[in-house]
Amino acid sequence: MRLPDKRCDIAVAVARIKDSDTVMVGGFGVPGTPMALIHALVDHGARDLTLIKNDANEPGMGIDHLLKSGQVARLITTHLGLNSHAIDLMNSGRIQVEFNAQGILAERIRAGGAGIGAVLSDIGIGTELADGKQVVEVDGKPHLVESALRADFALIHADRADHFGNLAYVATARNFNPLMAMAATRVIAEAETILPLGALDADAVHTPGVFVDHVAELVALSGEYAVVQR
Amino acid sequence: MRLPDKRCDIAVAVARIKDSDTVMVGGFGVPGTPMALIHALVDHGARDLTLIKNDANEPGMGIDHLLKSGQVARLITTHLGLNSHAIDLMNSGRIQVEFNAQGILAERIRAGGAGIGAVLSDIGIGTELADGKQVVEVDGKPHLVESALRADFALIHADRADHFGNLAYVATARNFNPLMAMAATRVIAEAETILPLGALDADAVHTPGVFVDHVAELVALSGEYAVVQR
Amino acid sequence: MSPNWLLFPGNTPLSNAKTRMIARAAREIAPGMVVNLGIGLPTRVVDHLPADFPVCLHTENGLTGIGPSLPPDRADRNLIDAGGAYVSTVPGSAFFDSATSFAMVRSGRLDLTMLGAFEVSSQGDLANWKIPGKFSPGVGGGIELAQKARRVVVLTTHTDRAGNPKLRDTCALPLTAQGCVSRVFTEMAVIDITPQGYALAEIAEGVSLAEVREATGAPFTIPHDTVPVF
Amino acid sequence: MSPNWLLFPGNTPLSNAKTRMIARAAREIAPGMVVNLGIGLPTRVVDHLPADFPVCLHTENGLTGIGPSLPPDRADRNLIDAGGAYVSTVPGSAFFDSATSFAMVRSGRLDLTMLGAFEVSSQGDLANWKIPGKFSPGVGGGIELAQKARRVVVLTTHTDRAGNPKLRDTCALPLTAQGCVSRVFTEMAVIDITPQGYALAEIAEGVSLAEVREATGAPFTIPHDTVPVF
Repeated sequence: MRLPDKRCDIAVAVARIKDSDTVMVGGFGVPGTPMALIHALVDHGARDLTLIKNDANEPGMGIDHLLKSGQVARLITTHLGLNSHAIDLMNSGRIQVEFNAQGILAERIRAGGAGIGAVLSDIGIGTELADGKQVVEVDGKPHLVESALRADFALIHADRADHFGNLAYVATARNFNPLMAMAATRVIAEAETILPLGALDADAVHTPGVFVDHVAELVALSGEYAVVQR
Repeated sequence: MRLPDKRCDIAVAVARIKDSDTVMVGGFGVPGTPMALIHALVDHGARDLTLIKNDANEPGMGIDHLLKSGQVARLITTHLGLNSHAIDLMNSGRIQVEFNAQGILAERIRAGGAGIGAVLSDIGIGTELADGKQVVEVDGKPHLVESALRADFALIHADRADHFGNLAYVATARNFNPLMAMAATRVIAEAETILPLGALDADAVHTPGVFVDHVAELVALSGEYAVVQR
Repeated sequence: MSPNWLLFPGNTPLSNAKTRMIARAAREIAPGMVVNLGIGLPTRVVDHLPADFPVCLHTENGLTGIGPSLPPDRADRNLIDAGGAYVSTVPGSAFFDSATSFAMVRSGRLDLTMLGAFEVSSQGDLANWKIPGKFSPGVGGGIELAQKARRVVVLTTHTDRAGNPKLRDTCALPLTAQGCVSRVFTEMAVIDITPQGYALAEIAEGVSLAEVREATGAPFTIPHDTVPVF
Repeated sequence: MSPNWLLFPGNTPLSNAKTRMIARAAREIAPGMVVNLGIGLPTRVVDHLPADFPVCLHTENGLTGIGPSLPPDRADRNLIDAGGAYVSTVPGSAFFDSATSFAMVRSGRLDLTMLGAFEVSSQGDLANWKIPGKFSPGVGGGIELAQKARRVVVLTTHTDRAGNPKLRDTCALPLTAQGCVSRVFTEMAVIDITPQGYALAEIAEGVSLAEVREATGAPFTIPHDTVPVF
């Protein structure tokens, strides 16, 4: 037995994304944001997308390219504070934004990846984030039903991958990537390095390849991956 | 700044366990079962315990020592198939046993460790495992409320630890250990090796030390940790 | 741990008929699949796959990429499968915790599972974890495998030790999961579960249709032309 | 990402009064604590801890053991804190995903968080994420920090830019969390939240009781004897 080879060209993998699909995008700020996959999605042109991402990056970076190109109808996120352009789009109604508490967004995505229908949480009770949510009592205390999130595609940035799609992340570039890599029908990972089978220590794999459909090696890192000069 | 040192003697750490406490014990079969901590708990003698463990090990091994010493009142588990002694205790009513689907036990423990009240799952619907459980609809489909599990103590076996309690596991000895290490008020980890701060790669830590209260180095590995001769 | 491991200890010599059944079941595995083989007869399916066959074997105690079983003198004390057998890895294996392991199962990343059975119904219900009053070691991971793998097939003797049919109209024993089984492999036949009930797909060499009818507890349809022989 | 980062950009020079307030707040951190410092003023608290102080700093984007901030030329592009500042590690640091990060928060492993505020109420309610019609970049991780850290203290200017009191009887702005704040540090005073409302604990050097009364939007009790000065 040998494990299947999932190496793939970025453009070919991204070409499967259709209009109106839901797409999860890894990253918290620059670290872990799959810049190359995002550019491939801009080139591909699928529209009316629902994006799920922690933040909207900064103007002119990351998913801001998809906002600029008008491909995004809806954004499920936690915080847009660094992207005034995204806030303008939201305030003028050109995109619909759903805010989640950050850890609850993480849990909803993880639940989707774990085949769980929802988690029950008391986060946000007594605030407007609880508005409209179903309430269930657990041990006599009210909890909100936080339903699982799944996507048609997840776009993931890894430091290292092997041919089977086992992934390893570095430092704070991990963030939402391992969660989203479990929660989509098709998971596309870009990796800074792709290694032969056996070169990733089985104990050090962060995302088992079973969750990953396609891996593509980045031939070069664009300036968008670099330290942001402020 | 430096990180606090959590090294501790096994007997001192285990001495905090009280009668009627709930204790999670890592391990799936021999791998990952904290044999030394279990022996310390037998020596300590706390009674009327509720144990949460995937399985009951085999006769004369692991938590079977606690069953034999009569310290266990209740066992929350998934499968006792390798321990005929545990099955006898259950069938004769000397211990109370609650069976969970294995992945649901894992999710309930993880929920406890994640500060989530419960997960909603469709596993077991249409079987006797659903009996008596609260049902909530998500997207029009019935789900069972699987409430979070927490414990007073978790007993963890790690391969390597550092002074702060960061833990790393090997091979299939990981199993329930990282989940239980999040889900108890006090977490005691035995480690085959304890390393100075900085010797565990920050990307390769499986359980962040923030979850761990005490770490103890095993001076020798007893025969119980060895390959089982069948 | 699968519910039937006590009934099918690992190393018994098999009859020719059982060997042929297992070899036939091995052809159920398509290239690229992620597969979980239940304890007992299903585990032996792997012996009938070509050496270079691209497949990923999953075991619920936390490993993808199971390699060959190892004798005690060459075993790694930390590396077992869910049945407690000492196994090895392949290039590209990954280890993970029990929550992640069942996340794979419940979120649909398992293409196929092969399980044992006490009883199967013509609606595809499966009973394989409990015989009230006789055998109730717990459900282990079987319920989630049966309910959530994309395809569930059963490997079993056609009748139990007393000669009673295991393929029945309805199950008398407590269910593991409802309507989950697609196909049953026995030493006598390959039988599909269809919306219209059982359908004979193939028959074992040297077995007559009358013998299969006699050993089956419910009617089945037969192919319009000749019945393929395996 | 904390909600107030736009209001408190990282590198502004501070007044003496603010520096004194931050130095005082640093004394709130006891040895061995796990602490999350919100973006802005709270981040600067770390500059007032002794070099060898035993503490673990947490940032919600996936790091325990935050080391000193780094200038762009020495920064690691993959290593930021939740405010986007380039930081470093210390010996014993661990990286983890966003679900694990908030698991720490929600399950009670965070001993202390220091947050900014738009408004605080005398019942300990906190509003710091939204000014309807003006500022609503999303709640980020603030809601879970405020609701679930074992102790929540606020660092803020005593009044807003228009001179209006931030310490009020009730909050007019949308809440981040109810009844979560234990203590408020301002450039004028340290004020506790008690079941009876605000209680002046300490007063800044050179500030009169009358000035604090004037700048505070609700009554507060004062110590029976002299008010300690910081």
